[in-house]
Amino acid sequence: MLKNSSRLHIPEPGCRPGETPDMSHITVPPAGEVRRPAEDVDPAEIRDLAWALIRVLDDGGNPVGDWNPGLSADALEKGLRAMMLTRAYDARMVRVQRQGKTSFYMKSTGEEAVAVAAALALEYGDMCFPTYRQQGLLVARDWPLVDMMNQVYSNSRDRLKGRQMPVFYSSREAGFFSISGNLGTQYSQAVGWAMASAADSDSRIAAAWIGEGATAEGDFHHALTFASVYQAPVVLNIVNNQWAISSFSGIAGGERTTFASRGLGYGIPSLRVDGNDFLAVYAVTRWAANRARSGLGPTVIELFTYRAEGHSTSDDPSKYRPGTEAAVWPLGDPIERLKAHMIGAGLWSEDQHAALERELEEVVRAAGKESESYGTLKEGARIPASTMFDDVYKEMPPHLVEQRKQAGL
Amino acid sequence: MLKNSSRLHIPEPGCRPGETPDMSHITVPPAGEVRRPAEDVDPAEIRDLAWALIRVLDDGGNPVGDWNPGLSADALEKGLRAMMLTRAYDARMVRVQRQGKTSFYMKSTGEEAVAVAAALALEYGDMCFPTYRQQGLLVARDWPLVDMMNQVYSNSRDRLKGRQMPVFYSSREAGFFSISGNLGTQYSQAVGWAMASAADSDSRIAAAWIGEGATAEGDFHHALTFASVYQAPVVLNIVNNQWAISSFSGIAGGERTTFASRGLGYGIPSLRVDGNDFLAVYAVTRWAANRARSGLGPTVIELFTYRAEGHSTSDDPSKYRPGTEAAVWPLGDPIERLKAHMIGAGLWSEDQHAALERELEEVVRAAGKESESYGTLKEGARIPASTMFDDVYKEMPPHLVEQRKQAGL
Amino acid sequence: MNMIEALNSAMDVALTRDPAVTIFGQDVGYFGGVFRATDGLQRKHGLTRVFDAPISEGGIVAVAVGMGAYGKRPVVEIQFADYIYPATDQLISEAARMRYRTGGEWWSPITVRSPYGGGIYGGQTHSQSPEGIFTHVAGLKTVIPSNPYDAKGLLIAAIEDDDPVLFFEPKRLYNGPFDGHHDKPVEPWSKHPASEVPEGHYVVPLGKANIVRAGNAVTVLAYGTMVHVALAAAQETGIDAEVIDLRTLMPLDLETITRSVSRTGRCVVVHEATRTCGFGAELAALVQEHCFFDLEAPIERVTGWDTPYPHAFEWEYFPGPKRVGEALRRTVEA
Amino acid sequence: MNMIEALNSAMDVALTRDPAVTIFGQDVGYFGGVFRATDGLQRKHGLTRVFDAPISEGGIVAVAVGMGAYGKRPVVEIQFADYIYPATDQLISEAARMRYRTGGEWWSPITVRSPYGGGIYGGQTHSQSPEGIFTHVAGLKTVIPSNPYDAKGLLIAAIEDDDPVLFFEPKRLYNGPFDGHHDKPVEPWSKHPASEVPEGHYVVPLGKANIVRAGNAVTVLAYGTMVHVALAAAQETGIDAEVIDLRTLMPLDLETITRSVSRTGRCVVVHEATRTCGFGAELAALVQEHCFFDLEAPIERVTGWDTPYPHAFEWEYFPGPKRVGEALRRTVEA
Ligand SMILES: Cc1ncc(C[n+]2csc(CCOP(=O)(O)OP(=O)(O)O)c2C)c(N)n1
Ligand SMILES: Cc1ncc(C[n+]2csc(CCOP(=O)(O)OP(=O)(O)O)c2C)c(N)n1
Ligand SMILES: [Mg+2]
Ligand SMILES: [Mg+2]
Repeated sequence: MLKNSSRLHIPEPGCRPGETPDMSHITVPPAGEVRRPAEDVDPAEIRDLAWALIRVLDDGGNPVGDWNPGLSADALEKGLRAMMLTRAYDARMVRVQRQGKTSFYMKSTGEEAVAVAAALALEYGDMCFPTYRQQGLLVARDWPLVDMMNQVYSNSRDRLKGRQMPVFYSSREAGFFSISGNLGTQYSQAVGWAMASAADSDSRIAAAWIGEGATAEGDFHHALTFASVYQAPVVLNIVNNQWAISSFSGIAGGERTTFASRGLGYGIPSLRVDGNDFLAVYAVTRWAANRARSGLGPTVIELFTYRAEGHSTSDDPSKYRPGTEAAVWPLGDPIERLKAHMIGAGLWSEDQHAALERELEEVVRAAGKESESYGTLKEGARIPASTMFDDVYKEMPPHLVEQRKQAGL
Repeated sequence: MLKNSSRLHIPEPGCRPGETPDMSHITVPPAGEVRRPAEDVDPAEIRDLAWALIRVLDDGGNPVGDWNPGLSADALEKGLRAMMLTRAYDARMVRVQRQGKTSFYMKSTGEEAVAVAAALALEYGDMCFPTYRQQGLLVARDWPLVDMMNQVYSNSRDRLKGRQMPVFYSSREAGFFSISGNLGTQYSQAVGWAMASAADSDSRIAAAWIGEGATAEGDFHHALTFASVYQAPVVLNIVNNQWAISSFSGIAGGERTTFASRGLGYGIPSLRVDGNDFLAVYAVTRWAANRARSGLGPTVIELFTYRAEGHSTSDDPSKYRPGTEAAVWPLGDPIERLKAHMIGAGLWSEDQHAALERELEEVVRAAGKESESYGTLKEGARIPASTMFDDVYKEMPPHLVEQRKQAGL
Repeated sequence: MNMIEALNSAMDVALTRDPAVTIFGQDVGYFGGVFRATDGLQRKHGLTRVFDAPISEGGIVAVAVGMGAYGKRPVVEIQFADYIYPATDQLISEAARMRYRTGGEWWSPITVRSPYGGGIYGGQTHSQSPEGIFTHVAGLKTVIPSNPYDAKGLLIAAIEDDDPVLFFEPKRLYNGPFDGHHDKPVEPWSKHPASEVPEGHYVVPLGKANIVRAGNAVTVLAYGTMVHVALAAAQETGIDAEVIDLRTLMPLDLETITRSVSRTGRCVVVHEATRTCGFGAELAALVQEHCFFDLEAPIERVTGWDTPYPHAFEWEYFPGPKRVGEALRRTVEA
Repeated sequence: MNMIEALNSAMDVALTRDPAVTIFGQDVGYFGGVFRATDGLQRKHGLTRVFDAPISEGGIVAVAVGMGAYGKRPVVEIQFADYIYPATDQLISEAARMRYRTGGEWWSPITVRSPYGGGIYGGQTHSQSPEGIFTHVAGLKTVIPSNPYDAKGLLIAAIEDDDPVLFFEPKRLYNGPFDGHHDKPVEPWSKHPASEVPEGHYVVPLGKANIVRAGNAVTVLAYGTMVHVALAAAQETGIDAEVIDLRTLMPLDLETITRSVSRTGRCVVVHEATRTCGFGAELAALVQEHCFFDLEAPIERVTGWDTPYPHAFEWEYFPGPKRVGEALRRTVEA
């Protein structure tokens, strides 16, 4: 008999706590290198882009190449502001969680461009199916921070009536679909929404986000299959921040190919982009959205980024990766990079930046104060507990009327 | 607002009943054209093979090109015999189903090479995770027809104790894993089996089959993900016979790319092969098996073939496709093609062929007579009904002892 | 109309009245479904209203949830109830809780049709009755018709309902009111009064049971095929049973049930699903909770055994009129 | 040992004794699991015995089934029971029926561990108790421990069992015997006798209940966290309840249950899962079937409400000692 020289391969990250962080396996191609195909290109002609890395901002902060979206000063400032506001908001919410004012929180630090640039590249009516790490969409769409905080606190003004864990926002008005605790489920739902939109020849498209870890769920495959078969107008984003709680991206299949390449097997055009490059994310999203809107179907976009902090307030990343890993991550910080670009272009200054930082901190503080006046998880006002029997069905069936009585509520 | 010029795209096959069948969209590249890479090739170097079509037998029945496995006369005759026996077996079982001797049957007509060539290319100890349409594996592994028939009849010698629908065989001894009614589930199980084998440095590998229609199930994605991550020694076959009951392959995503290309997004080497070319299927399976056995992990193989008959005895394909479609299918019949090759090579003759046909019909008839003597679904001997409470658990728990009593069995 | 025709008519009516209604599932388009329930609907209503779906139950339900969020009213077919499990997560974690988790901002007005139950030599993967799994899930409704008239009216009600509804169709009833006597020729629906089905729109409201036989000796709770089995058992034993066709399992018409059992003092619960933790457990628990002091005998459950559904022994597995009759006798004599 | 340590020790023992034991799941490898149940096991037993898995519950269980067919004894972790649904098909259609459908030729000796239940502000997706879905499925076993000693002995028994076992771990008990008084400081396990856990191998056999408090006035059937809640309720009401810790839901120790209820004549069933079609329905149905003529009061169920588990109102949702105590009082006074 032949000898099986195979061993079970268990992927392991390059370094663990106590070791010197090393990201030398990541090759960073120069900005501007990747061609920008026509929006109506045949997907078969751009398969190579699934293994490329679309970048606009070079190391000096200059925008280079075909993908430069040529944004106005206003648009750039709007993007910078939304990213900074998201970061300030995250910082405060972690602080209040540590103070025991709510049960849980999740930051998007280092990944703000992923959500904010996409929000600005999409139309306001386009429907977003995010994960818990795209709060930047709400911020960029100018959704009131107070409303977001009310949800985090499960307080008396929480539109979700205290039912969802913090950060599981929902805003129909802002086109931000309800966050599910179950990873991946929103991805295929987005395709259904897009199919419905296409059936009505509606101008709105859908966009969905999934973490690289969660791409392993069946929903991911269902989404790509249905999107391909029915040519649904949807932008399918994969946020590869390289970590899924304690598991590095190799556990999701990242050792052998890019996540963008997953799309090729469905005949879907697939792009890979520097997720910390605001301009690149904007440009790529716009390209995909234009395709979708003009009837050319779905696009897969891998956003290569790095989860700069812990998975959530329940997580301690120093247990599984070197604390200084972030420092060697080669694609930098999206806020710093956009700031450098704007300063370089003469549109911004360190002073303006510092002032904006102060202003936003104040905005967040004021919102926090207001929201806390409506209650926090364990103190102050809250929604009547009897509401917990509402909305299970459109009309309350007899057994729930009875149970509400039994509960004395 | 931008106008969405997208419409919901609903794939439709080229022709429907009453229309002239047309397969002109299928391009058949010449045999021998596709290079045979070294078995230890880097998957990234052979991505193009996912869109190629590996063929060995040319129109004249001559084996050409790198992929010619150079099989011995014995091996060729064994393959021919197993394919013919499978076809004769199928024919009889449909007849007995029509006679009411069992409830259901599924043929593999026109696809015999898919199973038979693979069985001969694998080692006997390799573990197969088939669908209901790879009965050829059992036949090629010389598993007794009588045992298979006993299962189809749910008779007194049915090792599965009358529990499974016909054709849901299981043979641990022959390395043929239990057929599930639930499509796709075996695909990811095969990867688990292969992972276990790799963990033990066992020389045996796994092979799995799935229909192109069932690739849409989540299990398909799970299989490819786990196979890629842990580099499991498994051959992942996709049998693209172009139909899933009444749905053509476009409903599974076949309009935009090949099914083989699904593997690329996981970094798995992916080959596309003429599924009706016995030599090509053999060669490709062998290539993949060698890779797996030598520790190079999984391979995806799309076997391009055509379901020449109805889905099952419950199906009437004339309701959804032209009855004469099979006639225009360009890749012919696997038995006819191997026969032509053997005759051309001076290894076989029309007379030998006719004699073998008669012999195999007799073999099947004799097996049928024997099996029917052990009972058929509604007549003759059967296993005691009381056994239906066995094997739910290893030991019968009290509530089942009680229920068996209640059943009076 | 037989049951298939009634279901087809329900979908035809729904498609005609509401442009939001969208039907998809495996083989439901051009072919019209493996049981032909959607026959002709694609031709009549167009490709984008009625179409084939990939073999991906999880994807089908997810897409329905997404379409529902957009404003469509999707009606999907799971080809056999045995194949609903890949969609479990989308049903339980998503459709069922969408309204709740969004404070009413979104909901899932979807209907999931699926042929269910045994009796066609389908073995363990074409015979199951998984309703008890889904009746445990807050936010889902479950409907099971027993005849063509109800099938149409309930299906229209289910489609028009803004909550997710599982609509299980007893496939053994598609062609006739099968009463469990598998060795007798099947009577066609045409001889049954419930085959008189209006062509147009009507609803049978969800949540209302139907007393299909009034009686005083014992109350039989049944649904789907078992309604006919229970009627046969009552007739054959001569026991004056009150047979209640539940029609909707969730929400349940508890009032009709307790009113009857309080009067008869005896109760037999019948279903084809496996016994342990089946819907019959809930019925027995509820009846003893509400009618304890009226009960004169233990509530018996006549059900499928706690085994997979065996191909060759389906009539030993199926809770036919003989077993139901014996339970009736034991219960009235206790 | 606390419960986590006991579970860790069980897996350590199993890995040491049987080379076929293989553990995988999300974050269980280097990190040792989000609840740290597998802490240190990868370091001790090696990468190929204890490793991280992709976020694919369906894939995890499928791979376990395949490994089981090969001859391994896989123990997999589903990070929260709320995330078990993507694995439903592989559990119900595959693992549960493998032995049956192959006539005993193959089987699935797999253990699926999963933290379950509420009380940690986990909202609707980190608080569920889905046991009632799986106890309906013939071929699956379901085990739920209530203390460290049992947790270790039952987990070893589950791993050594040749049938598929769902092993739900009440996560609120990981660090102490929580009795539902969420506003009081949690007592650590160290003060509880069941924290005396032997280092080595022992089993607590599956299918055997445990009478944790003998009594005469009423029988309380409980498992997991609810055992401690029931004990608190008995103590606080002063009602002489017999509290039975079921430990294994399937197979069920019906004999211990009926012996007790026949004697007390009264029964209260407690669980945290939603009520309708929960495991309590089966218990109530069985008890009235077997003890009807001894029963002096209706069997009450104290359970989670039939709603999703709400983040901010989990203590209104949780069936705490007050609600259990009231049910005890109603039942003994009926
Ligand atoms: C179905 C399901 N399985 C497991 C979990 C637990 N879980 C929550 S977040 C997470 C990691 C997700 O990683 P990734 O998808 O990469 O997203 P990221 O957190 O990096 O943004 C896991 C395993 C879950 N929420 N849902
Ligand atoms: C999970 C599941 N969904 C649906 C079915 C019903 N079904 C049985 S065979 C079949 C078509 C399968 O087509 P394909 O995978 O292409 O295999 P082929 O029959 O062509 O060999 C369908 C839909 C099933 N058995 N299991
Ligand atoms: Mg991630
Ligand atoms: Mg097919």
